[in-house]
Amino acid sequence: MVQNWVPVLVFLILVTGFAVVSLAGSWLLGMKKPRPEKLVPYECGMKPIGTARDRFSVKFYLVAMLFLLFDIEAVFLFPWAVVYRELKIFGFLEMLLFMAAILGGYIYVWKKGALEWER
Amino acid sequence: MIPLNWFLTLSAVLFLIGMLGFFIKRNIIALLLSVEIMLNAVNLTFVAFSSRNGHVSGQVFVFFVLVVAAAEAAVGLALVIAMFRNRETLNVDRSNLLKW
Amino acid sequence: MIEALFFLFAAMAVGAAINVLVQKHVLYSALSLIVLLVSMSGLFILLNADFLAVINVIVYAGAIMVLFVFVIMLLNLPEDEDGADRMRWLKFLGIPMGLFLLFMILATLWNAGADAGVQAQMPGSPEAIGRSLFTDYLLPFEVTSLLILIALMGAVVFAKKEL
Amino acid sequence: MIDYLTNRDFLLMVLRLVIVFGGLMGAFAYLSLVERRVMAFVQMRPGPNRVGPFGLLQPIADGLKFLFKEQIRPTGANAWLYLAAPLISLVPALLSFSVIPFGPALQVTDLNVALLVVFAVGSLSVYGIVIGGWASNSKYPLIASMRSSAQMISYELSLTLSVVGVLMIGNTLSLVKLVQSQEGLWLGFIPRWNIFLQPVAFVIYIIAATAETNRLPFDLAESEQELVSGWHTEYSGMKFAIYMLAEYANLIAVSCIATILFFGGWNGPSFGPDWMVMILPTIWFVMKISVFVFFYVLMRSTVPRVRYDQLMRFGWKLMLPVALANILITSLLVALS
Repeated sequence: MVQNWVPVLVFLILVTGFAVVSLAGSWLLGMKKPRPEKLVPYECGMKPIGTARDRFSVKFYLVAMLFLLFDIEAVFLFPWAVVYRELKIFGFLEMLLFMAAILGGYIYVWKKGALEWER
Repeated sequence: MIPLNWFLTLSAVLFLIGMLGFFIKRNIIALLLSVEIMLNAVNLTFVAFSSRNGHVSGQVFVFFVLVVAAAEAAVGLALVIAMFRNRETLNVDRSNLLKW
Repeated sequence: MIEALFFLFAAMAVGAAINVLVQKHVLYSALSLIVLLVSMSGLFILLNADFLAVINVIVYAGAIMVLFVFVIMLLNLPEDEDGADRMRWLKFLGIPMGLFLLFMILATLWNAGADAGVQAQMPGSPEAIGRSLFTDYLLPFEVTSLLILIALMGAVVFAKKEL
Repeated sequence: MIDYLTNRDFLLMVLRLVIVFGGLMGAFAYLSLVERRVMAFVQMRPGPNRVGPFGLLQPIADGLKFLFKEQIRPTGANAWLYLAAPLISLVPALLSFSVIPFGPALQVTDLNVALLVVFAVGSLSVYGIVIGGWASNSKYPLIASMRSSAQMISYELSLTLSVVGVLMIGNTLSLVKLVQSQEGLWLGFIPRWNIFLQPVAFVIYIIAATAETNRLPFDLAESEQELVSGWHTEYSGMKFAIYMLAEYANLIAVSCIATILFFGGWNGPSFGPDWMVMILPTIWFVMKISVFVFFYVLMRSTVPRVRYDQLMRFGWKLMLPVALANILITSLLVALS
């Protein structure tokens, strides 16, 4: 029901307002005397070497993708768990089949070494 | 009470924006993002009709659209990574090896 | 009241969608798309599809877009290189065509006449969706798992160098 | 519109909202003190005790200091994203409290998908970390943000999957109904809490929640020795305070969900006059949360940090299979019963 969500919206406005006001307040009250040395990105006191925008290992992509895969499975599991008592053993078999395919992918990724972080 | 037409119009506008993005943008990730806009427009239509007809099927379809979008993003971005590795560019007009 | 919320979310969605196209750096486009997704969830709530609204945020904004942002960040992409493409004329074709199609759709919609509004009582609860998904749409549900499996394998093969 | 805004229900809602929000702010302020004091006692030192009796005014002093700190934005940082990242962290973290029932009468709103709302806003909090690290234009924050976001999404999975078993028993996604389903006693003395039915799920949940909130055995993101202070190295003053607030908000939120799902929420003995009957459930709830929070603080001061490869291996190769196995076994038992 839409009415039940109105408090969430009000809460959202309240929270955002609080955060913005506190940031703005500190911007108004806080000191602002920038000097180039002060604004250097922190690198243990040295001058920064090279650029900070570097490329990353493709493993992060694989982790995000595995997450996506299982997130979808979880999303199917929620409505399944809610109606599980009505589906009885039939629902169990359904989900077993679904999970078998997902687990196949999981084992495949495992065997391909996508989950190994120490190289 | 919001008329159904409003949702359909919004959906059409979003779909058009996504389509324009597909024409205008050349960066392959931007193209994928445009596709996501179009998928969302379609999702909105599904849910609007589901709500209009008081039937849950439209919403179940959105579930499947989500899965397809996830699969598309996973494979599409893997291709992006492979392409970037080989060509150091994401401009779709520059990866034209298969043309000749 | 509820109409105002519709216009708020619609304006957010259209603005975010246009911003996806306007931004030069693709990371900003992706972040803008997240705004679009969240406003889309707001629209779903207005349509009484609570469950779907939340799922939309979890899967789309919380997983698919994370994947996009990760790839953009780990490739460390430069700004859009729009300069030297030979397909630039597509833009001049695309915009009029798009506007024409938009006109067509709008004309059709408004000719269809003002329809009844969306119904207040709607089976958008997790229970209703679960019942439908695991009985009527059982086959698509199971095929979905295969689709995910294949997508996963394809993605690993494409993305991992040493295979 | 005016009618709606002066409606009694609406005013009640605003009242609840203000109570919840005010209570949370107080809780965050004093959590920062409690954490430092308890850690100090564990390490045999007094901790902050100068400002007010027992240091009770310390949070106020901290807040004022945060407010008057100098505004710094590192060179080359993306102005808007740098500013927006703490907000993106805090707003979802606090938003989850709009659906958490602190007592039968003290809940901002009751949704039939409340549990998923908490997970949804939790899944958005990754962006605060990623954007914050990326926008700072500094190396440590960037590394930390990639590490930390990969860690968060890995453990978010186990977190999400661990509650499915509870849902199968409760058959609802509404937090109020989940609490109500745990009312009463078994055999007259054992409370009907889900922890006795789902102990494995509880262990997985607690471990995953620790990783999800970047608490100590898993605080790879802010491992001080290697990455200075993680993705918020370049943040100072109020922006840093907002990040800290988000961290505490996440900590309390996962404790609330653990209490609701596994420890019967506000359920507890109820006695005395009417006003006590009304207030007691909230007191039980707050006490249960405090136990979790205290546990997290103790863990922070006792457990050593794990290595990143250990963390990822543990999450993907142990937690995930166990969570899935738990779901399958639970579903089999439920189907047979």
